[in-house]
Amino acid sequence: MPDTTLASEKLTYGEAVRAALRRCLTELPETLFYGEDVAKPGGVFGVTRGLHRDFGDRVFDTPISESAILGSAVGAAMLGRRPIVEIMWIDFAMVAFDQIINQLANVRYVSQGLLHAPVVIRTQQGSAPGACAQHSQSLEALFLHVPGVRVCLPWTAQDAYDLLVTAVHSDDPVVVIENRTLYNAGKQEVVLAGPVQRMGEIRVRRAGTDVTAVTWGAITAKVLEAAELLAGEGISVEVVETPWLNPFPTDEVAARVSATGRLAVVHEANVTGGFGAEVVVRMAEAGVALRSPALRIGLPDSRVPAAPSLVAGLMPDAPRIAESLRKLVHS
Amino acid sequence: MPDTTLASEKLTYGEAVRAALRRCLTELPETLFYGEDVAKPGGVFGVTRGLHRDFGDRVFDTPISESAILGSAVGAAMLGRRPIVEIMWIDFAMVAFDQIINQLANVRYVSQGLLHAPVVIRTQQGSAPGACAQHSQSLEALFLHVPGVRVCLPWTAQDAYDLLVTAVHSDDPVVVIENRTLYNAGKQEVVLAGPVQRMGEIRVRRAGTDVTAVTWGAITAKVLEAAELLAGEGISVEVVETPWLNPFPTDEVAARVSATGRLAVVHEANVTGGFGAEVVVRMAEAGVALRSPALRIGLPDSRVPAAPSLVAGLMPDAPRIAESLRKLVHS
Amino acid sequence: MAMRELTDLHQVWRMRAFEEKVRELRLAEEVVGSVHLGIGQEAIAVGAAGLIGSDDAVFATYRGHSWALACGVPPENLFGEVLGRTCGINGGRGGSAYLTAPRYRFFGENSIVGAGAPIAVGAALAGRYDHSNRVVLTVFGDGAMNQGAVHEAMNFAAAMLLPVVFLCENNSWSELTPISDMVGDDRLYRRAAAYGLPGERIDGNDPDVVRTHLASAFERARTGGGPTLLEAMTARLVGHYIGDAEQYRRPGELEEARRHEPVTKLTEQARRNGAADADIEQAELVAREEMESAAAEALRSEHADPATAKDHLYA
Amino acid sequence: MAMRELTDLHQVWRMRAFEEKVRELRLAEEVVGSVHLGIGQEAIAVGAAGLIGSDDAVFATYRGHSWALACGVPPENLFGEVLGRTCGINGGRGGSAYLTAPRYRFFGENSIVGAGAPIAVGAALAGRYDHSNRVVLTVFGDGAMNQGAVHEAMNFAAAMLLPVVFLCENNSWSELTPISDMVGDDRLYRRAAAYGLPGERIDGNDPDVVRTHLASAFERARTGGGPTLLEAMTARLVGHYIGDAEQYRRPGELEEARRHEPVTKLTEQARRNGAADADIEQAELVAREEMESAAAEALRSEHADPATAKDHLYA
Ligand SMILES: Cc1ncc(C[n+]2csc(CCOP(=O)(O)OP(=O)(O)O)c2C)c(N)n1
Ligand SMILES: Cc1ncc(C[n+]2csc(CCOP(=O)(O)OP(=O)(O)O)c2C)c(N)n1
Ligand SMILES: [Mg+2]
Ligand SMILES: [Mg+2]
Repeated sequence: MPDTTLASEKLTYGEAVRAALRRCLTELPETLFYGEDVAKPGGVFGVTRGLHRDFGDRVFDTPISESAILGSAVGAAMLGRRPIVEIMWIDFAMVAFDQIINQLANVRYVSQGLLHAPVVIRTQQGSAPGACAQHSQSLEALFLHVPGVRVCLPWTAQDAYDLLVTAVHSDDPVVVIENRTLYNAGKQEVVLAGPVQRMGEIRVRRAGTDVTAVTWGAITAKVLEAAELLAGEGISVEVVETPWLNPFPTDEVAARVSATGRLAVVHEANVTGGFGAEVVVRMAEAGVALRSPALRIGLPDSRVPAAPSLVAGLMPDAPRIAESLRKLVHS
Repeated sequence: MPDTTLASEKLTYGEAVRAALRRCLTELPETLFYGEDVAKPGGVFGVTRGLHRDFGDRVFDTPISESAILGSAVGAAMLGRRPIVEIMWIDFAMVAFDQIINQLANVRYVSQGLLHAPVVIRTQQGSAPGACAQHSQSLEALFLHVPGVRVCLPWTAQDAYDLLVTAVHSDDPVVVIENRTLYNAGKQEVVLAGPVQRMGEIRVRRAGTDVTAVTWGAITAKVLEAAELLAGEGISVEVVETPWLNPFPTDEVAARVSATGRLAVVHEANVTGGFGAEVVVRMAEAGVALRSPALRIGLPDSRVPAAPSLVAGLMPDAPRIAESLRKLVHS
Repeated sequence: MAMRELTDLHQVWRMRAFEEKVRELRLAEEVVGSVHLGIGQEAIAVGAAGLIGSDDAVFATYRGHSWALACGVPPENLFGEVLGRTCGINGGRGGSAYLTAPRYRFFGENSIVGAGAPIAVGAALAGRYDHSNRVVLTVFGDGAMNQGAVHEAMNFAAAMLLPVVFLCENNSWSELTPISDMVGDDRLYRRAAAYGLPGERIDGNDPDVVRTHLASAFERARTGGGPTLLEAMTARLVGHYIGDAEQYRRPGELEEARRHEPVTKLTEQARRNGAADADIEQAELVAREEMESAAAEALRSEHADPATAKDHLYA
Repeated sequence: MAMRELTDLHQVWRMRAFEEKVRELRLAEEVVGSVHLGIGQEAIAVGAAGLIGSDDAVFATYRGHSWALACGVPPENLFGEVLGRTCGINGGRGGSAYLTAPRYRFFGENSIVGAGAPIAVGAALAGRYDHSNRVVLTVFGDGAMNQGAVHEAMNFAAAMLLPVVFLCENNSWSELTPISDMVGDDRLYRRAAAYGLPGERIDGNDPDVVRTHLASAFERARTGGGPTLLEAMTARLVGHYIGDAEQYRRPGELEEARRHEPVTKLTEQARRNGAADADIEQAELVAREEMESAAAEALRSEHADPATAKDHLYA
């Protein structure tokens, strides 16, 4: 809930990210921000413009060397810095995944807490029209199987701001997965100076009584569209966005799902091995009784083609999500 | 079912792997086998001894360059070879994960089947006494979220042989995840010249009526031990090993689980985001009715410490598995 | 009669006309998504084209339209791919940045910086066993030289003496960042010595210079001499992608680059060596006509059929 | 009076005695799992020890016991770690191959080949902002030079002129494979030039030679001159890990190596410069006694408590 006593500004999602970076660079002198093209050019999406000018050599450009970017962040964090690094596309993290899974995630644990690694990895993911198979994946599930690393996916401009601020203030490594289709998608009112929020809060984006749709990331918009479509038919869909997946707010989500008795998890990632499975199982483990088996909606286990017409054949859109929810409610 | 008309030999798991490599190198002239220390030294575990001597330059050692090993396998496969490459520890695949997720997995799809990439990645994983956090992970879930790549984990010597033979004959990329604690763990009767088997078969390792434990990899032994413990108490545990996880034999497993009405999935990997979640959800999606919520047993979302006493505090062992199954059956 | 210059000029124009048409289609939103043009860099692909034998293989980057054309991929199928049409060389699955045409020895683009180099090394490795005497050409940018995979590929090829030609198209920019800021020594060809390889920096705006040096590298590879690193100096006259505002350019940079770019250079050379104005004009006109009609043909093709989107994942 | 040689010899003996004791404990199955000894390579760590300032940082590999000792980590806590005891420097979480002791400037071993190099670069980067004038020493093997991460680390440090000393312990083997088969040119120090860095090959069996060359590299780093690559030639006199059958050794290789190993070398030097036999013997005896009692102390510590195994995952 935004605190209405605080000043707010109309910002795009991208501007909200920049505002969060600016705030963190200002209030935490140990922060650094670096990555490919982020400093002088201001980022390939223009998100980080002006930061190098204002924060000097605490904001800098790097070679195209993801292992060096991530590895140096681990090392700088061990020695007291609080590095925020950008990996331009989540797909590129795969060239240096070792530095996350074998290095970053172990620092605190292996040193018994003597060292910590407050690294924030800012990246973005997802499908966008015409992007190729190597620039289209939704890979949050890979990071969510790595104990020691927090993961969140902001969808609103407010969350783009809040989650990043929380991530940077955290003493744990956090992967913040943004979405490039949102950076310039219109301005929203964003409260800027609020207190650092705790991780793991849920966002009930729409109230509803027949089914709870749990979702995260850019696809939240399509779920809301689907809910709107179904409202016209008298089906009441509750839309719960969980921008934090680690920590995942199991209890809060379970309470919502229990109330409607039906669950659908919607993500852009592939279904098999996606975090949707985890959510479904956690609800069962939490003892949530469902009126019909939970539904998973996501990319149907495929690579992502470039042609928009082909992507349309794969990616869940509002009508398809609505259709699945309708079936679920009527089953 | 081993064909009893075929000759068999007493082999260790490691020897069975070697026999499979030998067979594939003999019957498929387009195979190559390479990796770090695999040729002249015969592998760090001695598994591949003699192959370089017998197959000459089709078996060779490489620099410590996992991106080059995996990438060159992709390229050699595109040009008609059938490379089998070893990644010494699954943890090391993380330094070059791009070559699997962004390259290997896309070859067939993006070329509309004009190209294919029959690469076999042989690797091994898991916890072993004293191994450090960077040499102890069970990472199958990461590969199982990558459409286009098959994944299996042999546990018996027979499967170490059969699965590898199947993998090499497949025109799809296959990741064969072995386990180093098994290589020298005693001899078993192995049928050697059988026909290439199809992927995805299940192994019912123990019949039972009260609960179906689905498992894979080296932990299967502990599940069987647990079943034995429980048998003494009158609890009848069915143990279904699924050495293939992609393709996963959903229907066959569902049939078994339906029969007992209870499901536990046991793996060495971390619970959150592990493939256990996928199995549980698939059973629900297949309409399997359970008498009590499914159980997941695995590493409780932790890094892996080196000290055996610490590992003992984390890793499911037979008594602990038995305890969980007992609770499940009595719940 | 300046035949060589005219032929090269025509080839450069084919690539440029192709890409200018792609840009037009992109701005008209017939093409969607990110498109990387190599306008200004065509001389490298033109210089290489004639050297690529029937068993050879080429691996390029997302900036690879010219390389696909150099390998002989029909322009209508390339347009089709960029447009996401059924006639696309990959039926729309690859798109501008990830196209593949193995039948034409073009083993594809790659949109992960540096990832193509080890794959190319594997193609060369395959040649050890199939008696093809294959040489593999792998092309990447200056920025890619800082990627671990490229290092591993060069060392691997050097250790095994594989027939690979590593060709670095140094356009001085990695996206929006100058290479000179991202290395300790920006003479990238000198890295060859680290691997015990021959390395050379050459003029990448002159197809004939490229041809001569690449020919030696191909010859060395073909005759068991192992890999070579060539650093072809060039300039991209356009943005990193279509839409790039290019605010990072240094004053006068583009003006200077245009004085040395392949069309300017070849036109002057042709003229100097006696080519007629009409022939010089033809070199461009024929290319533009070819590309206009190829594009038109591609636009007549259907959008890729969504019902096929799940095909070809597994054998 | 050969004081320098005697001190160095004693330090070498401390490391050797430590590792010989670890081997004994491993063979007695008090220690379990894979253990990598650096017996024969100690002169490098001994040469470095005195140069490491209080704000500096050292990053090693799984073969890092000597480096931990060089940084001043108490041997009983190292034994404890290798033994998985509560008194272990990481309470048993790291083990022999992944220990860390930041209080002693030892930022740890790393069991992923090459992965420590970029992390070390980050430690150097941190020094830009904390006014520490920190120099970071990162140590890795010959085989690690072929890993992408090491390449990226060197280039990154070179481009940013960071105070890192890259120290390659060339023992001529990568596990069971000779480095000379795995590269096109086995003079690894020559790779420095690729990044525009100074690079040198030195005798890694003589602590004083190591000291001299490392001192220059530290000085260069400390005064803004950026990184250096040093290739210290040495030999591991034991297997890659305890239990390695070493079938890959060339005939006579170990005999030859033993003639040049640090104990032999320093003993000769000390003798030549007038050290008394008794002092030479003391250098060893005192070291052995220290390590025996440290091991005994560690063995008295409890096995790490399973109930704590889940602690310290998150803040
Ligand atoms: C591993 C990886 N990191 C980052 C990117 C984003 N990216 C795409 S092109 C590019 C610049 C490449 O520069 P260069 O190698 O010089 O090639 P050029 O674009 O100039 O042809 C970058 C950083 C990527 N595609 N892959
Ligand atoms: C990325 C990665 N690949 C492979 C290994 C397995 N491995 C451990 S040590 C080693 C050899 C390293 O040789 P070198 O760098 O020369 O160091 P040395 O062991 O000789 O000290 C290998 C291949 C690993 N730990 N990490
Ligand atoms: Mg460039
Ligand atoms: Mg070595």
